[in-house]
Amino acid sequence: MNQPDNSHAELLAQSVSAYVQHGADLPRVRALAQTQLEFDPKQWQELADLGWLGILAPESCGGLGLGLAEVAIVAEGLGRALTPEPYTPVAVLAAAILTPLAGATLPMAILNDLVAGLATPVLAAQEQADDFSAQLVATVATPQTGGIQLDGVKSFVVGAAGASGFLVTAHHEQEPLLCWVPGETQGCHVRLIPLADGRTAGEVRLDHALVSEAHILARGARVRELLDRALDYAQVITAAELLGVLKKTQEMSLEYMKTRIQFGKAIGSFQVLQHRAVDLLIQQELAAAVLAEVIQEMSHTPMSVESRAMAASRAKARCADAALMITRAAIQFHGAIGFTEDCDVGLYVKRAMTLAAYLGNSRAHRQRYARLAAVGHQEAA
Amino acid sequence: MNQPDNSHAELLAQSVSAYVQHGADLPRVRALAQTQLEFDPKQWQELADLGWLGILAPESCGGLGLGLAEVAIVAEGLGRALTPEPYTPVAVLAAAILTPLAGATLPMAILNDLVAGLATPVLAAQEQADDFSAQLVATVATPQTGGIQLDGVKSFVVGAAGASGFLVTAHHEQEPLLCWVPGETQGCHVRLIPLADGRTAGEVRLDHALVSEAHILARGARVRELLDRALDYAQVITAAELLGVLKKTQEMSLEYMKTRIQFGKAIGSFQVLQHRAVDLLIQQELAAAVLAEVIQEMSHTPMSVESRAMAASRAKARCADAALMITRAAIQFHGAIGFTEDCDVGLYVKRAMTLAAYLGNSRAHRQRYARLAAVGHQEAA
Amino acid sequence: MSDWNALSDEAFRAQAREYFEREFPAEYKFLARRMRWAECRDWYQKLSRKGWIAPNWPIEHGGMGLSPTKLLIFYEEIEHAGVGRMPDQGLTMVGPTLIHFGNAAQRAEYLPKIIAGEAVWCQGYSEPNAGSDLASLHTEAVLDGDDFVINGSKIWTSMAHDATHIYVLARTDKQARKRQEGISFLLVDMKTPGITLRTIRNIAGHEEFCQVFFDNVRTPQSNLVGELNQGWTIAKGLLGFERLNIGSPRRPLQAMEKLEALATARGLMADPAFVERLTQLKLDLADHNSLYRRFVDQVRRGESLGPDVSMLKVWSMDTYQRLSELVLEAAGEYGVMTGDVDFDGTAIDVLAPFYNSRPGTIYGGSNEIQRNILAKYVLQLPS
Amino acid sequence: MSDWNALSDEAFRAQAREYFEREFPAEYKFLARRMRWAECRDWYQKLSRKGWIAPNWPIEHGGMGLSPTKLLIFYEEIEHAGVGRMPDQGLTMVGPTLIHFGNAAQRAEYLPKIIAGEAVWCQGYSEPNAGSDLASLHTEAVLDGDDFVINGSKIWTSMAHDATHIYVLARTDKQARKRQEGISFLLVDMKTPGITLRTIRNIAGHEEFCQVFFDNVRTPQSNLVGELNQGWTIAKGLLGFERLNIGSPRRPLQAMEKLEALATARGLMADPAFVERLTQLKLDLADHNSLYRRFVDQVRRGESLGPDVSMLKVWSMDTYQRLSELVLEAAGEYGVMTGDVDFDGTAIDVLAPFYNSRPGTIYGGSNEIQRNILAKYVLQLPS
Repeated sequence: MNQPDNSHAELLAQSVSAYVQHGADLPRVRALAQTQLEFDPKQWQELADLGWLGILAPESCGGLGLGLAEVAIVAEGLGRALTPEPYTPVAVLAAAILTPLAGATLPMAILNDLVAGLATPVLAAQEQADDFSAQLVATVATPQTGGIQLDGVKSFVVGAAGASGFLVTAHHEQEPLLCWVPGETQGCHVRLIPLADGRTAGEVRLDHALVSEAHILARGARVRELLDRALDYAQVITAAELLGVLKKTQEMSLEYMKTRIQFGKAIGSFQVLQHRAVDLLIQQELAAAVLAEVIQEMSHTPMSVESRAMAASRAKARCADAALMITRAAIQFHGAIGFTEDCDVGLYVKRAMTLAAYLGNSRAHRQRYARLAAVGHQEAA
Repeated sequence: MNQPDNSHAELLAQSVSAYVQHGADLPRVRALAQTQLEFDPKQWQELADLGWLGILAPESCGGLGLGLAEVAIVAEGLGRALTPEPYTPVAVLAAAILTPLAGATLPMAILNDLVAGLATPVLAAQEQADDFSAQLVATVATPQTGGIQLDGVKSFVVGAAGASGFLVTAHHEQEPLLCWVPGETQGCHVRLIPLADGRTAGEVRLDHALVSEAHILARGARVRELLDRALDYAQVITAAELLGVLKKTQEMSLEYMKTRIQFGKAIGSFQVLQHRAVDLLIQQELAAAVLAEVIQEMSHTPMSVESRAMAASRAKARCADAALMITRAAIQFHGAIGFTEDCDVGLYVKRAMTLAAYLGNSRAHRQRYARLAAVGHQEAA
Repeated sequence: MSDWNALSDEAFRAQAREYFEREFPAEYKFLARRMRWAECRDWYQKLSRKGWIAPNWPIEHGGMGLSPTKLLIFYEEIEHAGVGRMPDQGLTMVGPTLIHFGNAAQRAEYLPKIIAGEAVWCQGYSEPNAGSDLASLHTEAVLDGDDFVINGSKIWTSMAHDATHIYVLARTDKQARKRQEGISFLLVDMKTPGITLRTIRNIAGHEEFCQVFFDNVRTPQSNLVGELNQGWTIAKGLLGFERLNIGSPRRPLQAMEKLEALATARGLMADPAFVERLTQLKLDLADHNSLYRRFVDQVRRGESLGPDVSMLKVWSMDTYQRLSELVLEAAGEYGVMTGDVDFDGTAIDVLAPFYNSRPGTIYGGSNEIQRNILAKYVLQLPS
Repeated sequence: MSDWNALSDEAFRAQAREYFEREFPAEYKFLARRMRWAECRDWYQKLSRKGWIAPNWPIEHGGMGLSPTKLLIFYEEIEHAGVGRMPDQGLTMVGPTLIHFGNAAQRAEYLPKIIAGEAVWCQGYSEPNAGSDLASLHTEAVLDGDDFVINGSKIWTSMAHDATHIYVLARTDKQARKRQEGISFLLVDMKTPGITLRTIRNIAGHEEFCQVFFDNVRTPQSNLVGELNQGWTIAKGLLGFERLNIGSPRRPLQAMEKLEALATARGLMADPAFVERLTQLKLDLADHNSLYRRFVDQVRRGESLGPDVSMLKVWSMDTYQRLSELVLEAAGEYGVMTGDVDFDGTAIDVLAPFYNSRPGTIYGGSNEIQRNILAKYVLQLPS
């Protein structure tokens, strides 16, 4: 990972700000339940053209070879804009898995396409609810004439709706494998389950899905390493998206409180609402501070796998809780209007919910943190 | 248990109200740390003269033979008055154990003396922290020439400072025994541990303590039955004491909020403090409603041992939590003055703490409730 | 009509359980939204025929006259069986109001129709931009011959699109000294010419609310409840019923049913950390029952409800929201899936309690307003 | 003087841990109350000789000039070793104020004495009945020749009975248009004739506070900090330091040390319900650290603190109280025993964090006042 380059960060911040101001995503999101267009190829191409898909990918694949700090700027903006496209699943989670493999032909080709907006690989590893580290792998890989046959069911695959293919984990005998399964592979069936925010999670069923031997991207302990690192990254960047969601929502609430008159006064002058807004401000600032620090640590400090996971959990837990608190309070601040479909607040509430649950909710992350802290404690003692 | 007699209740309420108004206990409580006079024989005699020690005891022992509803009236008043004497340990816990035994000579004699204020028997059953049901009995009873020898250590004996003797649980071989151990028995050593509110809990060490065979008050399964019932009663009446403490504290806070001026306004006009006071009012009213209902149920409905314990836990948990919340908030409402030794608020804070911990804190009671609810659930399924 | 109160609690509970489980249509059990009238009319009328449609009304007006304890059992069994929420403004609001404030003719005309399910009522209180500031209303009614002529609009009117009647607060004296004066309480047939509706979708995408427009809508003078210009008194009395109704443990109970089903299906009952939080909520709900009984008893003794009933509403809706949030947390990744989610054979709509519990802290006077009321009128704190 | 920032975090932590554990007197470890000056003078001066007495001061004034991360490590190790709280007004308040607002003569006179432990400072801000309304002060100072003559009284002055000096806000212009104007910031030697003290016992029975009476107390004009009548500006700047100081994670850390020791001794680390709550608090504290670093960094870059620093104080003291309450709950029946309780060889005063955490939401501007400030100046909400 490169040192942070402030000029990159500034340029990114500017283009992100312009994108957010444009505000084109909100009407799309409101219509999602009707249109099911959570993945709009035109929109995705715009993200690619802005260079945002390639922030993590190496320059050899057309990427920028930058780090978490830069990708977080984009994610926070997309959170604000409520962009429904699977930025984190593709441009962070998949990209972070593929980047260390980019010396090989196939991963490099996928990454190249990813950066250009032509491929949208999505990780399909999890098999059981709330197993966000995807430890459990019942999916079986069986060598066959012509390649490897995959059988199993992957769940909670966010981004599946727009996926061009899947990064699938499987076991051959005791050995873990990571395989590339193009979406059109025979025996690869995707069922989309609607989520609160109008987007979907996929259930990917692999039924005698045959891919060539060359589609094995990694094997053995390397698979776990790749997954762990990429999942930590994706959790942190989801936290950044949540930060965008919560900041924007808090702004909407404050704006409303300053203009909405009740009993002859702006409701923002009522002390009880003021103090509630302050407590949410504190949550917002805690979330921002944790996220900044965690990104800083993960970018510049040599970290053990455990410390990195603890840092990621800390960021995800705080940002998720803060986002849920702030969006729920926003309904109350807005009163009846906040409970209508017409009000933007509801869109932010629902996005906060799906992002908070994605890759582990705050409770799950606190539990992971406690588990790892206890291990660290024992080792230190 | 008799039907509630409103005339009794009214008379009691009047005499309790007069006692509370008199307000003689507060200066005593403030001086406790210096005087160690948590058991003032003169004060105790006044309680006896008022007839309050004999509310549960049968008329045959000079008592009133009334029930929880009446004893709760007194306890709530003593909570308000902050009376340090061990009313619940003696006049409820010990009295409720002895009452069903009052057919026999010794228990009847003790009860007679208890009602008259001449004896202050206190249960010494618990051996381990937070085992408020006193399940665990390591104390051994060994038959000897001249009686029964007791060896063991009893802890958290609230009321030990003024106890004339102890109701001690012990095992002889597999059989549980309940024995009367007069305080002056050789080998019975009491160590007093100071508590937050200036009172003490006793550690009663029985070291070859010899009592006559006639001092065995009950044996076998009967011991558990007596204890369970009396402990449930004592928990409910402690809840009533807590209700007195919390109501009085809330009154002090409201009074202060109406008179204390800051920034040119009574602080009770600040909406944030108003809403906080309202949330505490709700806690107060929940506590009062639960307690009233639980007393009603325990007085008039045939209940299983489990339902009775669940009811007692419900009352104790809510009243304890409400009292802790209200007393802690009272410090904040009172500002710096609330944090001084001179302010009465501190006395109520500390009494709330010790009563909340006595016979199980709210967490312990919620756990018991959950355990019993789960058993009930399985049986129903 | 039986005296249900004479039954033992257990026998009454068993009867109710058996009846609701057997008779309530399976396709509507644990519905995520409020039932539409077309969906529940049969059920309403079946309950009516059994004499069970108005558990809280006095027996002489066709109710069950249940004691507080029996009423809670009745509610518990309704929620246990997953009986959906019907348009209930007639039962919870109009009926009690007419019994207390109406005249004999109004009672005779309207109460039987509510019991029979021939009239479905909705509430014309809130107005655009008024929020919790009810007394700021602008809708006006002018006496013209024997009729009041109403002009204006009401909003956040739940289920108005299913209603046959609406009760309206309207300004009948614009010269009144205080905003609360000069308001009257009127009953209006929804078929009256000049009434139009706009439905409003809620956050869950359901058509729950309406805006109701009044354009020279005529209602006979006989539909004035109480005295002219004294509507605020009735509205306040009615708010007591509303707060008692919203403050009942029914809605939290509903969420608790889901939470326990979910926890069992997901094996969470073996997780001590979850059980601790569940138990806290169970006690919050059990203690809520105790407090609710106290107020129901008060109504049953014929006493009117004071401002302290607001505390029930605050606690009920706060508890409901906390419960709904634990449902989502306990559901984990399933907690963001829309519609029924299958948990090893148990279908649970995990998002429904979350959405359904949101408006409760806003409508009927927001929880903030309720706390203001309690601070002022119960705690007598200065303003 | 070493450049501690050049060390690796681990090396710095190891040095600090080793030093505190070895050198801090065992009899004062985890003391339930604040240390009296007689008890801690030796320790103060030992730290001073090592160059460790002022971790947050710039190196040029005798401080350690620690980076935010190093400063947090330093605090963590102080709390880990149970180092008691010394009279620290000189280090946390007077020093930074003189560095920012004092003149060269004042810096030269007072800073070295603070570093050396020759001057012990206390704060003369609050006045009887003023509470959080600091600007309502009545103490006045009148210029008479080269001296100010001070009359009035200050209250809630922590550890004044151990102080050699006091800094005082006094009214120097009674004609000023606004209450905040006409106030000056004065330094006063406690030995000056006319100063008398009354100690006030706190809820835990300790003599922590004093009331300080000023009866024609003279202090030379050279002890005026900043301009005449401009004391409010300095006081506000000082409040920033105070909020940063009270907002540091030191006090919650102290409670966390106890909580973890207690939990370990009582076997609670095997109870998932307890661990869940502990973990929430651990993250609240860890995240507090992150936020604190941001503000310390700001000071270190030479930027002044804005009103947003109030959020640190609010969060810090709320977290501290929540921690202290979990300590009591976790202690169960032991949670009401006074003094050190023996948990299988580990002595813990379980009540100390509870008492010690109470005033933090009251002093230095109550948490309610801090929230008012944040609402007005940071969120810019209308009043």
